[in-house]
Amino acid sequence: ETATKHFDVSPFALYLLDRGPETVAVVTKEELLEYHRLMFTMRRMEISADQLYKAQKVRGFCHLYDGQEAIAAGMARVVTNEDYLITAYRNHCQQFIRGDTVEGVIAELLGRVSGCSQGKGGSMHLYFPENNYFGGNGIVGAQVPLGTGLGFAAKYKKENVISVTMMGDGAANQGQVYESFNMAALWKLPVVYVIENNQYGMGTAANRAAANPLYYTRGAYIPGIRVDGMDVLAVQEATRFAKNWCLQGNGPIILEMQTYRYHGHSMSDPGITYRTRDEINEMRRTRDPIEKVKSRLFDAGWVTSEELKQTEKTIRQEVDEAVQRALNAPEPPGELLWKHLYTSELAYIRGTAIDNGYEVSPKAR
Amino acid sequence: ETATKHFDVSPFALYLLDRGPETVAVVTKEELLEYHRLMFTMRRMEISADQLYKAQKVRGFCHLYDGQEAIAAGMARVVTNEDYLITAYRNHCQQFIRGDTVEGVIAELLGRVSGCSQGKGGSMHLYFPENNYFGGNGIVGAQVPLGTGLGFAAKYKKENVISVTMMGDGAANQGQVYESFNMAALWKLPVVYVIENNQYGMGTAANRAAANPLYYTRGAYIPGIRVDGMDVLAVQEATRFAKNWCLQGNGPIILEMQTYRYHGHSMSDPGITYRTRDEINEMRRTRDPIEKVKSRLFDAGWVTSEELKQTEKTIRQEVDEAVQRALNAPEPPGELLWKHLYTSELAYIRGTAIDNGYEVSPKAR
Amino acid sequence: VEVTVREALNAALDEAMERDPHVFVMGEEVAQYQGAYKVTKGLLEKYGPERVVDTPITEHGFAGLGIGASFTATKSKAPTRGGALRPVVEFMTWNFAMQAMDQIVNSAAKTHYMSGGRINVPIVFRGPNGAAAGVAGQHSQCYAAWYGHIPGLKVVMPYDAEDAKGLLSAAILDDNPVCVLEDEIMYGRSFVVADEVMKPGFTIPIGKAKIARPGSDCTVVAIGRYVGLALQAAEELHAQDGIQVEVINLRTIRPMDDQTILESVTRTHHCVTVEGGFPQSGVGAEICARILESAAFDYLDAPCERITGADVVMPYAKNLETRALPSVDDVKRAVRRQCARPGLNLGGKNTAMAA
Amino acid sequence: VEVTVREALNAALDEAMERDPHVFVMGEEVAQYQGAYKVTKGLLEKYGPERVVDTPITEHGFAGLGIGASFTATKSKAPTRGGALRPVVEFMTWNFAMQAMDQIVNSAAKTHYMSGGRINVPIVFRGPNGAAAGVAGQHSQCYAAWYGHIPGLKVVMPYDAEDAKGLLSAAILDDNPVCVLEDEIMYGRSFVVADEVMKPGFTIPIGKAKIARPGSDCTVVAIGRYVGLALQAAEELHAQDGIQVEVINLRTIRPMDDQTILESVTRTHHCVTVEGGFPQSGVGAEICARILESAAFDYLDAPCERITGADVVMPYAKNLETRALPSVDDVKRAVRRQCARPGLNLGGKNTAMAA
Ligand SMILES: Cc1ncc(C[n+]2csc(CCOP(=O)(O)OP(=O)(O)O)c2C)c(N)n1
Ligand SMILES: Cc1ncc(C[n+]2csc(CCOP(=O)(O)OP(=O)(O)O)c2C)c(N)n1
Ligand SMILES: [Mg+2]
Ligand SMILES: [Mg+2]
Repeated sequence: ETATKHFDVSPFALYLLDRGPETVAVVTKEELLEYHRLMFTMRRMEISADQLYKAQKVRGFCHLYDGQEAIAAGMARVVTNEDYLITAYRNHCQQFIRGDTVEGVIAELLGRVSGCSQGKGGSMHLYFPENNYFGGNGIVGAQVPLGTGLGFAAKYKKENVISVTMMGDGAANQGQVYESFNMAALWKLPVVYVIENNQYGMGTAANRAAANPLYYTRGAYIPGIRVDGMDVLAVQEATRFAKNWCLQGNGPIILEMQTYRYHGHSMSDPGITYRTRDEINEMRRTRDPIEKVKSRLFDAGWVTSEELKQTEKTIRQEVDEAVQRALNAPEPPGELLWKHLYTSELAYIRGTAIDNGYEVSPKAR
Repeated sequence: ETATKHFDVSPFALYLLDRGPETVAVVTKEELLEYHRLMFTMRRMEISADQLYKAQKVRGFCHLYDGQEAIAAGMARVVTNEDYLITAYRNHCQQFIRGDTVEGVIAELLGRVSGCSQGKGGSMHLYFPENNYFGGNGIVGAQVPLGTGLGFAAKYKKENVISVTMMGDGAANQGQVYESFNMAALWKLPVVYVIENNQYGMGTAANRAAANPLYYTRGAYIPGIRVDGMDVLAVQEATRFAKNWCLQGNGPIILEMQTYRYHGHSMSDPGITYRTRDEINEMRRTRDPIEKVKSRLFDAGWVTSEELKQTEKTIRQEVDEAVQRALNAPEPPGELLWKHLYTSELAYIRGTAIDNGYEVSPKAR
Repeated sequence: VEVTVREALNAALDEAMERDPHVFVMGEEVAQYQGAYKVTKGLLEKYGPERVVDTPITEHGFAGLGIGASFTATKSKAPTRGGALRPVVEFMTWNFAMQAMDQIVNSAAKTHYMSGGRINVPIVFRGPNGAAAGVAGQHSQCYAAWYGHIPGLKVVMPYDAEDAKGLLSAAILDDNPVCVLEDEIMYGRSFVVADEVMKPGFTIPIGKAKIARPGSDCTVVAIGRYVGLALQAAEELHAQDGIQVEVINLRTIRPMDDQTILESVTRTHHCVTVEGGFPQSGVGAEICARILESAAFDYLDAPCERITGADVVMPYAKNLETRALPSVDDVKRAVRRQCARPGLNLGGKNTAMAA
Repeated sequence: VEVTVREALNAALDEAMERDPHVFVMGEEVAQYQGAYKVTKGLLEKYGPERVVDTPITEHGFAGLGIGASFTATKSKAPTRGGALRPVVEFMTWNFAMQAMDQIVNSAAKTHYMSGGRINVPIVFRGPNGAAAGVAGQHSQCYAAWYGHIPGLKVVMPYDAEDAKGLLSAAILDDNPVCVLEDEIMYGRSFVVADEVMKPGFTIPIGKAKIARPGSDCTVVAIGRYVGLALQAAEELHAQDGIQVEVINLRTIRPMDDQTILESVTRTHHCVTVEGGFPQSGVGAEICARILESAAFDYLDAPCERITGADVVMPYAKNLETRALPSVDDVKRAVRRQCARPGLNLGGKNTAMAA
């Protein structure tokens, strides 16, 4: 039997709820170590993505999740692969947590055929439907009705699961979010709406875009909880509460995860014109989610700094190796251009000209 | 000097407001008589539209306002023609109150060139921009961002006016409404959102479509007032309060007008499959807005039943004559098909075939 | 048997819901009200409110919700999964689907491709399209060209009761997003159909056009209710001029069956297209371009012509509306021009050149 | 002088705001962030937050808000009215405007017509359109054909810095809704322009195409950044084959200057169109159809061809993306086919027939 310890988690704020999540988390050493391993892996993966982007090996947009890892990790303890999950374009870590490998994620970013979408989706479009993860969606807010539909399906099919539907603080202003809230509440759909409030939507501070920046109250008639999204145990407990809430047939609930993105919005954004370097540094120094797990491990006397250093070294190496494998993978073969347009093949697909399209069986045109 | 009387108005419910509108209206005989005249004219106009539709002289959709007249009338006492006004497709009476004639409205319904849109808009698309009335919009909810833009313009141009932006209970679920609320609150735009809760959006009872059917609270962070929309004096006082609220720079406010539509949704809807005849009759009997004005006039001893009968007879006749004039007006000339596509003419507009388009100066094609 | 288009659509829905418990219908007024145009009549009673779902007026939201529900078609490792949901989303008219455009195009049409084929999106969007009578600018648009433009979508456009039954049934069975562009004016029209059409299992293949009337002198390709117009014009041209018009009911806008068109044009040497939508970059434009880019071009004895909606916003007044929409006479004039054109129709000269 | 497309667009905005206090700019990140692609750089500082307005991420809402604000252009009896507001609404990319589609089409394009000319809608919608580099399916669509389909809208598509300055300036002055389809990949490109281009008052008429390169053997009609591709192909064809290509920069998608195209084709007897959007019912299809329906058809010595984006969702991987977009080589092959085609180009035979 493993020893457990009790940890106070960061306090919650409640909306339309009489009682909230547990404020003390009971955790084993192994669980805490696993959090560290997951979060540190994600951190390294994102840093690798950063480097690969700067080396011009990743194209287009690339939205990194470093700073926000505790959300993906803490939710994953409670939310299973049978529960539905959907998010926006800042999705590398969701893909990882849902069962893909670092190599699979990075390969997609590199546009390799071994990527999770065979190089056809890129950074914003990672999916792991086998484990009920539906991406990876590039249009701000669009994933919210989609996730509501996953919750609708869960209820329709009488599956005892929830839909976790994630969005940013910026996305939370989109009208389709309110249309979704209304239907979810009206039909009591088991949807946990997770608003990742990293305080900026691109360069716009939350309060410059939102008349009501208390995102956990945004459902108006839907209960909500404000959670310290930098504390993986707070995330865990809030998610546990929310999942139960939904499974008990209460309908939707909103979790506002207060967090911070270390990087700029996407790689083209240095991220320091609309906020100060001091602000970022202060966040890293005082609220880093990985450091928080580490200090808990130390405080509990469960590991030494040496041991963790060793773990981190191993993870670094593993991620580097995964990146290397991804880099060695081939580009998608040219004929993939013509695949996956529909679930079955068309006889002919037009190319850019009359002489370079795709024909199942060449015919006289 | 004219004598005034004090009338208790139907009580209000307030949201995010410490104090609300006056609960006693001070009104002159002339004012009350004018209300009667306006509302009775609207009623007769709508009944005429009904008849003309049944005689197959009005085409397409035709959404009648009878039952809801107190809203148009009561607002008009306070909202001037310098204030902006916009609504949806149930718009005949707004057009009338903003300065058009019964003939102008009916002629448009009949598709005559003397109609306010020269027969090009029809029942749903009446406009009187000279008096800052912008229609008459057929897409449910679309007028709400538009009206918010009118409020934006008022503020931008530092005009001391408001934008009255009307919508139905059904429309109030549209996402664009929440996008509008957010911008209006964020930028403190002088917009009075008027939600005409006639209890049904087509055949759907409000509570079947809305998780929160307390429409006056729908702004969440925007104050609101629930108003008896069948009491013209309550409408008047609420509107007065709301207009002042906006003009004092407080930003938007929501008025939920509780009302009832006597007719079906549009002419093809008998209106009795999703509600009972009893419900309609009960409304007509106990809450009719015109009857309410009449009984106040009687109670005050300001008119006799005979006098009002005479007025009503005259109005009936006036409306009938207006209808007759509208019926006598010609169809739009064929070349109007080609006008008003842009503010200046194109050299050529394609018709249905290569030989029947429009050319300013015929040329060889 | 004689059935209306409305009955045919209703039968297709009923049959699909009967067959597959994962088919559900959702939209404004589809349940209690029995459908704004009564296409879903009786379904609520038969299948209950879980499967016939009245939505708020939130096209963007419920279209997206439907798409999300259809994602679950994807094979999942999870043992709880009960198979694919197949939503049929009704838009009261397609005009209102502009509110949901992003979901239809970015979420429904593109996800299968972007996911490298990992996510299926078996959803049907349906409702009346194009101009009804006297409903003016905001309620009269034809979206055939717009949706037809989008790879990843399938787009069908039934004309008669047989089309309605067969194409909607095929759409519900299809594993891809399908837009079914119906026509309010056709809902009440009766057609005599073979018995099998109304029996379970009848489908019409998506992507196949139908020769609605064979003829040798001129091909007229029409979509939706304009097939009826083309057929009438064909009758009159036959009676009045002895011209034998071949009428093609395109049935599917995407993927478009250009082979049937091109073969027909190769035989008739003439082509006129008929649609109710705006001309610029319309369906007719595409057909013209495909003929130009194919071997059939060499068989043309006259340049093709388009009959389309006029290039204006739809006016309300009847006399204007009539002029803004294709007429039988428009088609007849175009066909006559085709067949009478001097210059090219000199006994298959071009034909000879291409041979 | 040498200016980038970005600078040209910025100058057009600056000039308009300087001239007319009723011009304002609104959109996501246009103010503090200086524009996602820096097109609005410096405007906030110069004109303040009332006139350079950062919006929440609510395209539907702020597009509609802009349209409503532009309604005030209408002459009003009210003495308080200070004249027309002329909003310039930036979409971070046009892909996101699908969220606002209903407002653009139903509210902006149709209101002037539906109101019998009583309401003006002087609004500009602008932003980058089409495929940037490596942004995949949801961020790469070209909307030229879609917006071009809609009567009531004007649609312009600048290619170079001169176009950018002149067309955006004209759009802001126009009393109608204008969609300006820019191209992210072109923002950083420099062009040498005449001095007057950068001076206040310079405009390019909406609805006029430009012959970017005269030639006698084949007309290539291109839009947006594909004008550059066409010009390069023309150079290479000249050098390699001695073929003289006439390149038309269409500049405006609606109203389309078919006269310039038809006149050119009448001279060159050949036509190739180039665009980055999906082929079906695209801009090229429309050009093909107009040629077919005009007297220019008789001058064709070969059937026109389209070069377009491939008929697939845009893939992410570079090698696939490259194949999904028009190339110089595509244009060259098409032009060579045009000029080499045996059969029709027998010394203007068709020309003779038409005469
Ligand atoms: C509809 C739409 N509008 C705009 C964009 C461009 N865009 C991409 S991400 C983003 C900011 C979103 O911020 P937030 O929701 O807070 O998420 P975060 O990036 O902070 O995770 C914007 C404006 C888009 N992709 N889709
Ligand atoms: C976007 C959109 N969806 C659907 C419709 C069809 N429709 C017209 S009116 C209406 C009901 C609106 O109800 P409500 O807002 O309560 O207004 P009321 O008719 O009661 O005045 C519907 C569904 C439409 N015109 N636009
Ligand atoms: Mg954010
Ligand atoms: Mg209502």
